[in-house]
Amino acid sequence: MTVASTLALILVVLLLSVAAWTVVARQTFAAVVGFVAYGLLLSIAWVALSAVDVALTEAAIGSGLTGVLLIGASARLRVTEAAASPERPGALLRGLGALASAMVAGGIAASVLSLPEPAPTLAPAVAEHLPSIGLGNAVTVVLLAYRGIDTLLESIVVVFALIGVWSLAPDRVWGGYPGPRQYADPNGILAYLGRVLPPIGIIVGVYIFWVGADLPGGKFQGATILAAMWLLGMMAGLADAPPISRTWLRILLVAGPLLFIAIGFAGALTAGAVLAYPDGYAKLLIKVIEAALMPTLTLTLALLVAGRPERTARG
Amino acid sequence: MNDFLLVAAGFLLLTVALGLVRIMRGPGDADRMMSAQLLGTGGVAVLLLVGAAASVPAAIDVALILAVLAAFASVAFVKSASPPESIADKEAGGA
Amino acid sequence: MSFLLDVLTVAAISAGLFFFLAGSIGLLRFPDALSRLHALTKADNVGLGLVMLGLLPRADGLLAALKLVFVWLLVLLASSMVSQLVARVARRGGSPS
Amino acid sequence: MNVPTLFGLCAAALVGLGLYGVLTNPQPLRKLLAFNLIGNGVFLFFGVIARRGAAAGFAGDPVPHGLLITGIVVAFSASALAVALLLRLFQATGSATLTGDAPTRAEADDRDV
Repeated sequence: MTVASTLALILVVLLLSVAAWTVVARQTFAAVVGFVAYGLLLSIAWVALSAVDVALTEAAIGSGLTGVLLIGASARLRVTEAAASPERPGALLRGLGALASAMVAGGIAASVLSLPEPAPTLAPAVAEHLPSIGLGNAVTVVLLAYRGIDTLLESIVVVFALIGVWSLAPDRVWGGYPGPRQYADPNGILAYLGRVLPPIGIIVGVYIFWVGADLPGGKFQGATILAAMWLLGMMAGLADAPPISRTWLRILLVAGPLLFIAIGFAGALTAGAVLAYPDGYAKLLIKVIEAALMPTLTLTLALLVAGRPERTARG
Repeated sequence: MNDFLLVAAGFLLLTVALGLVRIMRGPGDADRMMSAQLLGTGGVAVLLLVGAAASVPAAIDVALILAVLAAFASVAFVKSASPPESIADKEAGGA
Repeated sequence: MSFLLDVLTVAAISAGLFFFLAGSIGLLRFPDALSRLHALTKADNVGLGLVMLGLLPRADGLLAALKLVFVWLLVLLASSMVSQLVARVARRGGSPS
Repeated sequence: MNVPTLFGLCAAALVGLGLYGVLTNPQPLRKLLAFNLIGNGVFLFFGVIARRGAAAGFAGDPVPHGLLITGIVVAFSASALAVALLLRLFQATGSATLTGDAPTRAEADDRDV
């Protein structure tokens, strides 16, 4: 057994123990903290699998935004916990559930052990076409050139999710401010952190976005960090989310996907296919699309965590 | 040398896993949060070690993201553990 | 020269691991939340600092070295503030009302 | 055993653990956590396939990597929507349970403060 596979084994054992903890923990908050730790271990696992772009995404979303979302939710739902315990299914049902789960896991494990040799791969095809795009990061090229349709639909799905969250607002506060009002002492430590960290975080976010053309990184990871910094400002009571009825907000939320669609359909005329780029312009157009998606993604991800409108005015 | 770095990363993971027992034992929510904080710092160190050993320079960027967001979950915890007004009171009285 | 740097790397990282171990054991064994927090901050500040110091000679290029130092400073900043905030919650009894 | 296979078996176990949690845990928020475990298991399996497809100078097949990034972001937005639904359910009915009788419209409006 090599050193690398021993390290992988340790990681796997830790991942599974923490995952099991999030399932069996008695208190929801304890399970949620376990889930944050689990997200962190998972991003190390992605580095061990040489998927650094994925590790960046998991680090930003999995242990950053998801953690805040779930910690907030578990705190607000804490009073419902006691009522739920009598609903716990009996030993027989749990046993059957365990049996079914074990069978599914066993089936997947069997398919893992019988994966085809040699493994199918699209890497040579990507490598062959990489020079024609002019970007160094193959994952960015896949996201915006070969699988552009996925990325386009994704940027729309994220906005749809936000519309879904907003539509849960009661009529009374429709168009109001998302989430509860945050209070913090303007001279306290939280406010200090809220002033010191965001400038640094914004630089890191823009850096991650900027290097994404040639090195691991990109708009999703960068936008997540920017969204997190905005949320930090909100939690420190220094910034408030805008009311969702603001026109500029709504324009920015759809601007990125709309521009992507426009460039995509322009490709039908200039390059012979929807979402194709004319020769020589691929790099420029990809940069334009990424830059346009950044504000949309930043706003959407932050407002998804902030939640549905709950207040009509400051107070 | 690279093996040393990987062994160090493995040792560090086991060490931090020891701290993870606090997530399970509690007793308070603050204890659980501390354990996650320790795992965050340890995770940053593991990423730096693995990145140096396997020559994955971008692992530093993953560590950078974790470092920027290290305070994030804890701040959410502190906010959720304090009733809206009390954090202002406490800080005014205590700080 | 490179041998000396390797010695520095091994020594600094081993010392860093020791502080992480001490931090973990402290987190596990100390009797109350505030002293556990005290143990934890040693791992953050000194442990990560020593690991970072050990990796500095192996960083490829000035930018990578600067990023290493920057990561450490960020963790320092975050952990010092979070410790303050978490300590307040712990002193109030740990569990939200 | 090599590293990708190890993570592949980990992925299978994660799906199993998550499925057990979804089936047996009565609280919706816990079901959401468990559902995320299933999702992560599927992602990890896909990552293993990407790692095995390393070729042409890449450490992993970049096509699955791109799809994984898309998947993680979409999974997050779905979780956020689920949390918002739960919080609204709690606000409307005072509980966050999926069983029992649904409250009538009038009751829900009364509690809507």
